[in-house]
Amino acid sequence: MEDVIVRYISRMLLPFVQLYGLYVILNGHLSPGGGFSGGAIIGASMILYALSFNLEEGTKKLSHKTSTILESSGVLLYAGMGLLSILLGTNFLGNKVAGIPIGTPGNLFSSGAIMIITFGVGIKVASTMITLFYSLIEGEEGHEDVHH
Amino acid sequence: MSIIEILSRLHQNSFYFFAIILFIIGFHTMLTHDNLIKKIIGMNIMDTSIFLFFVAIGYVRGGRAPILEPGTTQTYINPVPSALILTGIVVGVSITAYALSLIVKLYKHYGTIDAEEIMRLRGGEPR
Amino acid sequence: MTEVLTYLLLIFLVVCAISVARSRDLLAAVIIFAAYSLVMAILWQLLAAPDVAITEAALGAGVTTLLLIAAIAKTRRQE
Amino acid sequence: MRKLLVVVFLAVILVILVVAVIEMPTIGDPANVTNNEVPQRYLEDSLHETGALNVVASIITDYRAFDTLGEATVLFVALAAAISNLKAH
Repeated sequence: MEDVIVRYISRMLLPFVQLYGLYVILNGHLSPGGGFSGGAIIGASMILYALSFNLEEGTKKLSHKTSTILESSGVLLYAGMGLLSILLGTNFLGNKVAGIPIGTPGNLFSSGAIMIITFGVGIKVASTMITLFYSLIEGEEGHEDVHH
Repeated sequence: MSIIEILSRLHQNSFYFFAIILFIIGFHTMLTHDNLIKKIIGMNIMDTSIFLFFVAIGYVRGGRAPILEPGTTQTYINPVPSALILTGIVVGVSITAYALSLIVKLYKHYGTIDAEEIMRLRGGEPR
Repeated sequence: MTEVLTYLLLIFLVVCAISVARSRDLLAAVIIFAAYSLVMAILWQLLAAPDVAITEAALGAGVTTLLLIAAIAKTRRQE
Repeated sequence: MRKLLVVVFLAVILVILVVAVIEMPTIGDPANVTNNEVPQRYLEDSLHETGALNVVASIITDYRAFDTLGEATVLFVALAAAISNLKAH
């Protein structure tokens, strides 16, 4: 899309949308929101950037390879918190029973494993949405020169 | 049961009733349209109507959203359907994404996204 | 008062769902579906489920619409 | 013919579901069977068992965290299937 107004507004809006998404993820245990919605907001902001410019500019900000690595690391962070509880001597994904400090309810750094798990889910959902959109848009154009 | 009684029951359960109407509309879209993207949108309408039904089950009259305020006693709504529906929304989005990738692949292969047209190109009997 | 608003929103949902089925332009159908998702998010906020509402507003109205538009851009726009 | 069949089929489903809705308990009644001891326990004990103010967050990432792990796996599998479908020759 070759429209200078859309480009300028989307570049100006991008950090605010991402900041709001990060706020929704990090306050998931205190207010409505959580990993899924915050991750979708961050992913939608990157998709907006890639739509208003073009795919090359979008992949310059966050390359395909980085988003695949981020996606796997989100799930690994989640499963790693579960395995940590097993190492501490309780069930898979135990929180308070495993001895993880839960802090004062109402503070930002409270509720132990919930915050870390929400952060992992947020990373995972954001990179999943970005990767899905990139691969749906680009298709197999990169391979066509080789085979045809 | 008289007609007045039935209408008043439907008024009390208005969310359930409209969820059923939306379910039927989505099902009709999915069954009668040949365009595959229309079928996907109809499936999404069916999804959201069932979510509306579930969230309406969890509502308690005069209840507040389940964000606790320590030290006060208040009525909260039922948090279990909300937690289940969060899972359902994400699964619906992933199903939509996979179906769209299949549609893009079908368009590359056959040059159309019409189900009847694809059936005809494959040499099958048109309905 | 809230009851009237609820009925207006529910009837708007039904109108949106029917016009999605009737429209011949796929892009118009997708945009109407985004409006449908946002009104559904407002209804869930009225039913005191803000977690579900914010997730639907981000995933249902945002990401699903963008994925559908990407698929229409790769295929054709008219039915 | 086919469209008529579809309309009859959907009308039968509509009548069955509307009869079910008429017989269902009223929305928002605190005496409903869904408001049993399960949400009661979550609302009362989740604050000092998990330390999270948002009860929905404490359900999906603590009490039923294994469910959410499976959901993340569903998302991962959907992405893997879509990419392998789109990049295939």
